[in-house]
Amino acid sequence: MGKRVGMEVSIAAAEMVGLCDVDVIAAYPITPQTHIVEHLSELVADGHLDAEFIPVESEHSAMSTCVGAAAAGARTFTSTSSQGYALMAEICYIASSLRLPIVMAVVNRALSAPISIWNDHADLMMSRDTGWIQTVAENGQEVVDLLLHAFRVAEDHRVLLPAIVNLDGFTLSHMIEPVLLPDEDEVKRYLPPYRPRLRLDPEKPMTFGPVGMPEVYTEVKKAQDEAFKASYPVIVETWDEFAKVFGRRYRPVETYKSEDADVIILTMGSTSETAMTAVDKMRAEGKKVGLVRLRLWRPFPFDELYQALKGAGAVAVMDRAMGFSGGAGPVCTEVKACLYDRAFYPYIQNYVAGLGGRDITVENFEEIHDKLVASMKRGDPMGYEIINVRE
Amino acid sequence: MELGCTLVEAGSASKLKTGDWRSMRPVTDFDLCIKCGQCYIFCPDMVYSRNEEGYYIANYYYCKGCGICARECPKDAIKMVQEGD
Amino acid sequence: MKDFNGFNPKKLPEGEPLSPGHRACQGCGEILALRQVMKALGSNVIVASATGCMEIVTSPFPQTAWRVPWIHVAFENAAAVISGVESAYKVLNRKGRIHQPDVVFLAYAGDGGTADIGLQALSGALERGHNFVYVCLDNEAYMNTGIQRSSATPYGAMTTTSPPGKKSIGQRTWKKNVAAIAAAHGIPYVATASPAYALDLMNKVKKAAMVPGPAYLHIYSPCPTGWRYPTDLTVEVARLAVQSKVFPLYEVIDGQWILSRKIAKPKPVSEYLKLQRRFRHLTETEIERIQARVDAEYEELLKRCVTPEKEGKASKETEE
Amino acid sequence: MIEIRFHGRGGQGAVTSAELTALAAIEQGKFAQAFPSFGPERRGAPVMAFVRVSDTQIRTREKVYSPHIVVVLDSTLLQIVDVEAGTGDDGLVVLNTRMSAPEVREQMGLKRRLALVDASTIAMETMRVPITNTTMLGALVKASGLMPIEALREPIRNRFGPIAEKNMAACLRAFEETIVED
Repeated sequence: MGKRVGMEVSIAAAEMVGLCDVDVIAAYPITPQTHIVEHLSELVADGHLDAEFIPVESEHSAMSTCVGAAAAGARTFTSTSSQGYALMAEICYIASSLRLPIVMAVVNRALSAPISIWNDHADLMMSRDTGWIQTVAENGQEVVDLLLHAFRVAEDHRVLLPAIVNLDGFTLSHMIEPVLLPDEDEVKRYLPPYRPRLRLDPEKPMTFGPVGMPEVYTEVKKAQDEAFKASYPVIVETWDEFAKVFGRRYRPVETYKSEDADVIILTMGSTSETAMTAVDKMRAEGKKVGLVRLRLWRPFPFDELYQALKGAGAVAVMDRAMGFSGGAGPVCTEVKACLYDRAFYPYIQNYVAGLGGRDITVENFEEIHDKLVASMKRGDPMGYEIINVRE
Repeated sequence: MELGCTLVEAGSASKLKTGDWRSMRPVTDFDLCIKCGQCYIFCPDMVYSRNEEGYYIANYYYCKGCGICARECPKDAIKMVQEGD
Repeated sequence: MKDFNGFNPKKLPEGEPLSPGHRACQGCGEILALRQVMKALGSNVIVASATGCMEIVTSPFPQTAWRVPWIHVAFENAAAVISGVESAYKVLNRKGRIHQPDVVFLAYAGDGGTADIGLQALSGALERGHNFVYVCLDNEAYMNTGIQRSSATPYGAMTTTSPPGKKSIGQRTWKKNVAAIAAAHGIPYVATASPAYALDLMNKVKKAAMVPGPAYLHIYSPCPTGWRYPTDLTVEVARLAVQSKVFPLYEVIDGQWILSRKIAKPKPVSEYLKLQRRFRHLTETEIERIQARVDAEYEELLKRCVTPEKEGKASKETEE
Repeated sequence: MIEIRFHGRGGQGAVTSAELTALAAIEQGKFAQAFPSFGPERRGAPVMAFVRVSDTQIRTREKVYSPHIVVVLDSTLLQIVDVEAGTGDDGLVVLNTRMSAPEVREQMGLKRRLALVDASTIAMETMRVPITNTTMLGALVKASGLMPIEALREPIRNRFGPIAEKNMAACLRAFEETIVED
């Protein structure tokens, strides 16, 4: 059995990556990701982890180096945030197209300008369609568990896709809290050694990343899309197996007191915990409100989300990034598309909150609830609204 | 299609005929040839190979007709001639 | 370098790790250089390619001209990709998961992928000391996208983004010296090479693969399409570049600069320029300016270099 | 759930104080969070750090707005920071000072219940450095009864290695010498 320890979440994340016996880590420092890679470099320096730690000169090279290492058959890891993520985005697409099971922790942070080192989901949304599996953590334990799961599912031969674990910058990454770290044997039981299906090997020469003429490009993308969709049941299956080994169960969509709720608040990330406290408070006041949280962001859990929302009369969707579509934010757009396809049309309002480190409080969730109810009564949908903003 | 559209057959381009890019064809006069191999080492298309007697023979399946071999031959043993002549 | 044995001109390796059937232009000097590089390296090698002509002409799905493992990721990151491959081999060998300790790692890019967009990744990989060979196949412009100027385009050259005109003489800047930049990293091996001096080139590739740590090769790669000369002149143009001191051949071994061949009776630069229509708009005055610059740079190089004992003999050169 | 706010200056170890408090509580089987104020503050600037301690799982990621206890590592901060901000009538301020409670009230205008200790002197005498973070933990534990004082020993040992004993000695001495108002 693992040990329950108080630990900074970033340190716990690095410890977990170390327990996964990663071979190559290539990383470039950026706040608030730094503690993860600093601790990994320490693990390597102290001989606790036999890996190549490559302190590259940019995030672009971090991902490029991971691609090279993964193609050569190594288990690889990197981590980044915000501007760094933007810089490496070009290569993120290529990593998934080449079907390389790289694992990355994205410590979510706002995008410039103005420069902000603080948390929101602008970076997460910028890279939502890169073809990576993406999960979102709400607390330190989930960061650790989801990282282990990320290696497992990414390297599954039915999947072979890169995977991201998103964790909120500072509010989660820099938090000291209790975490149950598994021991080595438990990790080994859950995560078999990485066996690449194809690799760069002079004994079996292959050409990775050829030119795709118009005659083949569509077919290549179709094959990638099919692989991406096929990862969904494997993600669920490996979570079920995780529950058997570790006793903690994860689902693509998590619910909290939502079964009989008239109003559902939908969140993603560490603010979900605050939302739960808010739901408890509002329930005590007799409001029939519940919470639905997105654990799996890519592939998007269309059916599970519909199942979780289908009893609701109204849904308040929280976005932590601007959509700049002129309309709703990215999470809300996705939720609406999901429900439209299933011919289910609850009253939906979008609330943008927590940009660039702006705190999201219990009170904010109460406000969201009340605004939604009032708007529904008036029958004048706003579409979307920014919460907790000075005029 | 292989994973990530990886190509698993090494050197499969060698099936591609690039000889039909050619309008001029190099022809070697083996009486003049001194087997120096300049045509071989300066050919961008790997056209020449050495036979048992040490002469360099052109493989027209690949030859694009650039004429480097004729230009570089120190004995002027290689002439470019019009295809079809 | 003490144990270095050069290639025997009478018995060059027969293998072609880069196969025929590739789609390079007629008379392509770049693929010629790459072919010579690969011949020298053999088959126990992994190659990372930048985006560019050599990538496009060797790998259109479903055919590949590569008989060795090869990966293309993007334009600017060949050095970073090979860093990952090399590191993976290092750690997997160490952990006993593979037993392939002697694989050579090669990254190549054109001048755009080296001198411009890829310079940062290259510098990072050189500085970190990965054990790899980096080859810049310099054809002095972005040929793959249609002959646009790069920082390696020589002064005065016409490209599609440095056109000569009433207010322009063509390229306004002097060629960036990436070999010197590479040498400034203090890596164990840097060299310039030319496919016109094939044996010299192959020997340098072999040395580059032999040294532990990073090695950088800057290879002159004439482009008949972009430089606008007849396809049969590729080797001639490459040779003239050396003989006119435009592209001197040298090595930097552990910080010591060594001239590969001293040009005692240099040909005038005009002879080199006049073969190529990319320079045909240049006036006498401009050509004189170029000549002066070439002379000065060569003098500068001579000052840095250990002089070879005899003209043309420094690297056991045989052809010419 | 108890919420605590630490005030210090960058470099004085307020963040470490918060961390050690949380780690000790977690060792005791409790739930805890510790986090800094995430600012771009550098050495010398006023900084804050926060702790939550609870017997049940903590489910909030809000900042701490209404601390039950405030710990002030450096009394010079009183002139520039409203250390009692957000505290309720039953709030407690643990202060590093040579002054007496009446003096503090008169000169600094503090209103909450006080726990006072001359941590600077203790730190200098025990560790030969004016760093009061571990010293103030002794005062915090004495004033709050949050945990047994011995609970800090292990986290301090892990954090400070060879100088852990001196830190623990300072912590224990502060625990003895802290004067808590009724």
